[in-house]
Amino acid sequence: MLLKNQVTISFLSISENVAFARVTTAAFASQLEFTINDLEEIKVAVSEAVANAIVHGYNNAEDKMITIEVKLYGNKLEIAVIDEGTGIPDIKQALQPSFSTDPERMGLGFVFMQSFMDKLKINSVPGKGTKVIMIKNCNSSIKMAQ
Amino acid sequence: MLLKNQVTISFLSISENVAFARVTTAAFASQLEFTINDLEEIKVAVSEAVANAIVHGYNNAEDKMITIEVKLYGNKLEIAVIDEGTGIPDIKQALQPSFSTDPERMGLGFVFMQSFMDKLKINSVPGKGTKVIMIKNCNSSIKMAQ
Amino acid sequence: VGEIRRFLRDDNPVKVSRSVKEIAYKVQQTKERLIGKLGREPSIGEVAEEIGLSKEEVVIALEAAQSPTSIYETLHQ
Ligand SMILES: Nc1ncnc2c1ncn2[C@@H]1O[C@H](COP(=O)(O)OP(=O)(O)O)[C@@H](O)[C@H]1O
Ligand SMILES: Nc1ncnc2c1ncn2[C@@H]1O[C@H](COP(=O)(O)OP(=O)(O)O)[C@@H](O)[C@H]1O
Ligand SMILES: [Mg+2]
Ligand SMILES: [Mg+2]
Repeated sequence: MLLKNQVTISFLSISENVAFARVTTAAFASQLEFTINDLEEIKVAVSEAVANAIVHGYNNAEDKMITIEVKLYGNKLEIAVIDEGTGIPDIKQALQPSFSTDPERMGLGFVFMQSFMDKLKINSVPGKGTKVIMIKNCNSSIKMAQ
Repeated sequence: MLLKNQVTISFLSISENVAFARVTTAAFASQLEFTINDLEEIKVAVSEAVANAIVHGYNNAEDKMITIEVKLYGNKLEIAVIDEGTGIPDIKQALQPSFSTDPERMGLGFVFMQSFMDKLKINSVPGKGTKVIMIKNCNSSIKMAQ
Repeated sequence: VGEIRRFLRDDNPVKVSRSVKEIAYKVQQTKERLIGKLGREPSIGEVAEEIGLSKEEVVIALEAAQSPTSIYETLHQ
């Protein structure tokens, strides 16, 4: 499908930037015909992926970089959240509801990403980093009504 | 001065992205103690610089990239808007109020940037591109009032 | 330059800055009205057009007027 627009955002791995990343991605995604509710779901998914990069990928080190690539196709949004951190040794296990390597966390981040987006792909190499790709389709009922 | 936070945003040179660039930069800048009025001024300055990159730098070609680097220091915001377009042969002339190479434009973009920001620097190489750097200090009265 | 700054401060169409709370309230109202009219959820673009702001501006206002979205932040407040 034709790429209509794209943006790449790189920022420091500090927790203040979770909100920035979420709202920036939603602002860009608003160029497609998403509803407010869709955008809220996108924000949650991005927050979870960026929080994971900070907390798990970089173990809360504040001097690392996180990159988000957002691509808009005709009626499809693709978001990639990329870190160069620890990586995930067992992706299947990581995706399991309530699995977490941190006993104080709920292990629901990937569950949220999966339920709010239409597709979730994870590329990860231990010691190299993680790329989380999420795709959300644009509600076709709005398109058809126009 | 100590760099507190930074973001780099790269996007396609299409006019839809002017609003995105403006709002995103202001959202990031809001991590400093700017007033709403300051943020509105920052938005105007960024809009003008990005519009220039699209219209003058790239002659409205829609497949080029524009990069914005935003840096937050203790009480200072630095914004760089970068294109790899035509460049500006005579910067002094370009800065003149109401000078424009396009007879249909007002030639006030740089005037706006200069009046809304505390500092404006332009690096430009004809045939290579332009980097517009703008600095705005954070109104210390808010800091003191807190 | 000082004069221009003053002129623009007093009289700049770009700066009809409404507070984010005001915008967020307006967005909610407009959304409800459009649901009634269209029989479905409006897109962000339809809402933005109705209240005369850019889509991006509406997204930012909604974010600013809102409590945290992520469980991460909710847990780490
Ligand atoms: N970017 C990442 N880098 C390294 N490990 C990650 C990353 N994202 C997720 N993980 C691993 O996957 C697990 C599950 O993630 P998630 O579902 O978000 O739950 P939680 O963050 O609550 O642990 C994490 O506990 C962590 O071990
Ligand atoms: N990014 C750029 N690349 C090439 N030329 C530029 C760029 N920005 C500004 N210029 C030149 O400087 C002139 C003045 O810019 P400006 O003050 O914004 O006025 P206007 O955009 O109305 O022409 C432009 O007409 C153009 O010739
Ligand atoms: Mg998580
Ligand atoms: Mg201009």
